[in-house]
Amino acid sequence: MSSYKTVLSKINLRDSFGAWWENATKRQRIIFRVALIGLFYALPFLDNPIIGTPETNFQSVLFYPLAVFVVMAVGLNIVVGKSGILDLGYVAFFAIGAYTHAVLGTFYGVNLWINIILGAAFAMVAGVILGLPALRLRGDYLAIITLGFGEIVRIVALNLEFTGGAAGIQGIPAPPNIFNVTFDVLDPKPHYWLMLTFTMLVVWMYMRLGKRRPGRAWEAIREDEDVAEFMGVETTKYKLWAFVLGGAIGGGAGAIYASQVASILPDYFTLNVSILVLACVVFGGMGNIWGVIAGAALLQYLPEKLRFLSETRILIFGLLMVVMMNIRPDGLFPRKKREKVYDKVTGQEISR
Amino acid sequence: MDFSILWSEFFGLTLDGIVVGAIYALVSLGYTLVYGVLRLINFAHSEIFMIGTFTSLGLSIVFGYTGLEEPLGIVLFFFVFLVMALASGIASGMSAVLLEFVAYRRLRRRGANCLSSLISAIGASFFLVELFRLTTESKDWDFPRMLSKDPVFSISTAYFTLDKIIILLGAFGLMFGLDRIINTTRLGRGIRAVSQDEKTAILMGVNVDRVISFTFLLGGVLAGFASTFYMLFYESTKFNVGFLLGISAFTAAVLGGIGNIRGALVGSFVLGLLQQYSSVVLGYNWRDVVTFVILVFVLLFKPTGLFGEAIQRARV
Amino acid sequence: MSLVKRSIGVAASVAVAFATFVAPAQAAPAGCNGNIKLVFQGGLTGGAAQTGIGEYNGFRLAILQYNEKKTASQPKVEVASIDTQASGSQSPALALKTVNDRCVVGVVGGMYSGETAAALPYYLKAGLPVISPSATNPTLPSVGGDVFHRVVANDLVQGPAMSKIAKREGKRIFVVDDQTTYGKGLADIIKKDVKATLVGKDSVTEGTTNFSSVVAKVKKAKADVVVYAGYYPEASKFIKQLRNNAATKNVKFVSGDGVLDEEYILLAGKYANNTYLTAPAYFLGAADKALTATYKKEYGVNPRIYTLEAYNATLFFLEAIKAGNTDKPSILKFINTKSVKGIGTTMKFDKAGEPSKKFINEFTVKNGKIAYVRNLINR
Amino acid sequence: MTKLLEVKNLTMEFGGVVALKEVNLHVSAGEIAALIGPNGAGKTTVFNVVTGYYQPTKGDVSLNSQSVLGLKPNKIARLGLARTFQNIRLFGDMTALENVMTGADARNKVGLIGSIFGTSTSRQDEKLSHSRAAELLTFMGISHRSGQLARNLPYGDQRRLEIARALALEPKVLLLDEPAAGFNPQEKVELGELIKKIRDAGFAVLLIEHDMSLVMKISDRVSVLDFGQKIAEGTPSEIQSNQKVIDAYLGVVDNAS
Repeated sequence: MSSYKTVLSKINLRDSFGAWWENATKRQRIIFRVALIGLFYALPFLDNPIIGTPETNFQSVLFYPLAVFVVMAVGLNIVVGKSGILDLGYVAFFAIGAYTHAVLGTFYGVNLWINIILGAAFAMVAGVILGLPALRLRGDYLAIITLGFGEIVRIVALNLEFTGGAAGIQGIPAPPNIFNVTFDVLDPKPHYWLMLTFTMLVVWMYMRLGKRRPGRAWEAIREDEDVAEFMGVETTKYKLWAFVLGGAIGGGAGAIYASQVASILPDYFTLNVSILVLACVVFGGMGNIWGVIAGAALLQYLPEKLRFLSETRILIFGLLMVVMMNIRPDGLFPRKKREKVYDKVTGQEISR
Repeated sequence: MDFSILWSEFFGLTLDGIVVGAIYALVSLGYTLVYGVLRLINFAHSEIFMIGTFTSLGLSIVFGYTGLEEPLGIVLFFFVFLVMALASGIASGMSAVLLEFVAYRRLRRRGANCLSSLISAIGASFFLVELFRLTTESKDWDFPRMLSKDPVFSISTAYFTLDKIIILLGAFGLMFGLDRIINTTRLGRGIRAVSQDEKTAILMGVNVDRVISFTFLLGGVLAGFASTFYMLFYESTKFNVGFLLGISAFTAAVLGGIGNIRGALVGSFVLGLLQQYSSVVLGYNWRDVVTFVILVFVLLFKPTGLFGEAIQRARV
Repeated sequence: MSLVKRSIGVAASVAVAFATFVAPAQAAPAGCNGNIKLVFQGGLTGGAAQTGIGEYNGFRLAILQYNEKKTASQPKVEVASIDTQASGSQSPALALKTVNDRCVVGVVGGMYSGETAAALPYYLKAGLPVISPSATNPTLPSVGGDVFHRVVANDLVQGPAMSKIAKREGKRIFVVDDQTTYGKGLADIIKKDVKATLVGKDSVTEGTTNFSSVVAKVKKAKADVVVYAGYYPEASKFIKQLRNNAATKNVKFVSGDGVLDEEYILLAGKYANNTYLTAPAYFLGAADKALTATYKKEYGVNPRIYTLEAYNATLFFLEAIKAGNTDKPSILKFINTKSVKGIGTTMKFDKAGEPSKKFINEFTVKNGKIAYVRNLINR
Repeated sequence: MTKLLEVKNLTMEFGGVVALKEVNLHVSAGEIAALIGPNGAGKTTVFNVVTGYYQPTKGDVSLNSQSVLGLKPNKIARLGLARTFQNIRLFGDMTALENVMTGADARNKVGLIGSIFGTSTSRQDEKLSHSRAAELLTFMGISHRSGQLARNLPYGDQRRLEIARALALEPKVLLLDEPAAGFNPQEKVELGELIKKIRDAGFAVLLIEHDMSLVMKISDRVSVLDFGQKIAEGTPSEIQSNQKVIDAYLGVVDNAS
């Protein structure tokens, strides 16, 4: 009995995988990576009753909400998960990116590739403008300020002429073909692949930062801002960077989103989006990028899968969130480093 | 930009601003009390308010009042209104306590990250909204006209109708009552103790669980009364009635300095007036923009709100 | 409530499926076992569910009757629906599912302009014919190309109609909109029309409860007519607060089809009386007593605004099918060329997919009942 | 002996309450200076002012005869002033190694962009931080803890880790706030040796400590604070025989240790 208990306690997917990963040869790792990435690119073709969504088009769901929310969750994770800055207005950056492509793409014929960069850039500028004053505030004050910012961007889009007001912007162009893949309205696959590529770029960047100096600085700030400051961390600078990078990711994602849906309205960018993205981050496990990705995917996939419940699906969704957080307060895959313990004398790692 | 209206209609706008502010205040107190003891944004508080509105509505149906045709006699009105307010207060209070028990307690015991509680709260909020959407057929429900809306007296353009007078008196009465409770009763002292420093409070033998439940009860009851006032004033409700009002109330709490009771009150009235004035000067659609811009400026110069926080965290 | 609705739906489709099994029809797209599908797009849940369900019932009723009367050679028509919750961000994934279902030959909907605009690019690409019973934003044809049609006149027609009433009723006009695609679009048109007599304007949002600042503006502007472009929940609060203010209690209140709804009267009570309402629609209740009775018997509720339009739009598809068209291109061709007799009107579409007979009716509320006043525009 | 850290008639008031009054202190290269005094004498306040967390009401703080008043704490830290805390404040969810590396980073140039593209400088800096951190952990005798989360470390090792993290900044002056708190006599002796080792490694040390025996054993110079005022300064032996100090501590000395 007890032995079987101990066995169970030893079984821990995250850690055992971590162990495998560390002991894996370069070749094994590469194979694993390639296989995983391959799987993601192949997803649109795996539309079957088991994983498919009954009421909605699976490939389309893969793009929105799945891929879109995964990217946004990864972006917001830098802000909330890694640096511990509570941002309730993340949708603002998404909206800025979307409108960048909608306006420049539709009226000035700028193509998506440039608009992704511009969208990210504008989002960064907005991030600086908001961040410089706001980031001096502590958690919950920052939360309400960012929330306000999110709403303001929407309201402005609603009231300006060149954003099409309430009617929004229709006929947003898709990007030109690349390696004879056509971005067609009826075929979400290319946009999904594009978003997937963007995601991988973002993840790559995040990994680079995460385990280097900026990552440490952000975590230090999250753990104890005052002490971080005492230890020579330029807290203001790194907080701003986190905020702005997160924004840039949201902006890029927004541009791609606009290109896929081909018509956007201000009411796509309500506070609810911000809240959902935040939910994705926490649900998956703050600060652990793989957890966040899994959480976002799941949290966006479930409602589509549950559509057959039509009326009651959000009800059940809400209930799930409560239960989930009560069972696993730190999310599905909590950020917890696999601890290595060394023998005091020999300095050898003790497996436990 | 048109300031002339602001001047000519100043008193009217101000009166309505204060009335709205009073309703905000009762709700924002719920946010601020809970934040004080738990450092938690009780996201589902707006739904607690919503439950209150539907309780009042349900009673109006039970009493068989409908439409706008026959305003009740003043005596009968007070009886009915009192019953409604109490019922809403109890309903909201109870659901608030229940909410804490279901969505927060376990997380708190496990010393979970406050964001986890926030998500749990958001989940609870989704659940409640959907529950009421389904049971109320996602309709707007009208609340009977219980009092004539003809002004009793007026100061310049400010028409004092009975409902406004009652809301103001009621709100101030409740605020006074809350102040008494917090400052004189044992549980009230408990709340203050936990707000100051939970660990010490525990050492001093304060039963934190009871204090927290009591805090949610207080917040809920206030929101319940607020909901009845709201119904008296606007005469209709809907499953998502809490959302917009909740954001305003929370903003007010932050504006005043979240965790600070006096701050919440002042913040609410300031916000109520701000919204009135800005919406005539710049147009209703810019109202929230103005509100938030002003909020940003306030926080820039007073980073912990107009009144600062009651609770200063221990430093270094 | 919802459960009942669902079970009815299930029952219906089961019946259809069974009938199909016994009597396989000839002409129909392959792989749909002799059936073809019509899809209703609209908000069946969410804030706008009330109107949505009304339209959906009209849609279902038409198909139910067709399946009962149809000859053995004619294909069964299956009822399907996509619930956009009247929000544009939901429609794309649903629309794509619809166009990928080869049994679907037509869409009745969408219900609001926003969700329709978001879905149209997909329908256009797929050549899937669309007839909307209630999306009235003028920009839609530019998005929907030749697949988009609507049985109602758009806001370019309704706007002037409302302006007409406004000008008829007063000299100082104040225009308020709710910043929705529908409300803002309508308001912009009206503001242009009444420019000379426009004394003020404001924009509120959906969910606005406190109109006192707007009332103050109306008062200051000394307006004698207030035009509200939006939906009934806000309109009912607005009219109440106007009437309860001594200075504005006698202003004339003009509004459009977003407000023309029993709910409006329920919420605004006596204050709804003598307000001026327009709609590019008939009221089923008024137009066809017998049908209204069947409707009540079938769904246990009163028909609502646009229930009739949804019914008519569906009739157009069914006529096309009766005429032996069972695939998208031929049905689309039929819709673009032929004309069909619906309840209270004969439907035909022009190049843009707009009804060739555009009419706007004026309604008012007389002691708690919606009453037809006159036909304002008929071209 | 050059004065590395110098505090000139420092006055600190909180809303009228005087916490420090005209305090003069200095730390010279290669010495262990101690700052003692009864609870609430304002010792930690001195640290908070010196490290730039509080702005003094009056007076001046200079490092290498260059004023650091009004600089942000992180700047002052990088100029060569590192501290530990009375109540241990580590980055709990980071490993011991990362804690120290965070300190070590303060010596590096590489910024965010560099880290993204992994420029050669960034890679060098990473190596540098890592090796320096590893050395320090060994130096503090907790190398075997490097992979563990700080919050899971035993109390003693947490104290050592805090010192290691501070040393990683390669400060000119190291400020230790009651490092011996909660240690048993044996550990205290070890700690004393350690602090000497640190001094000999070329760091000047300013030490706040209650344990008189430790203070008297290791420090070269002792300053005594009482009610925010410096009442005495001198070698341990002088201090022990100083009447003022004895009055201030009247019987406190023993049970404080």
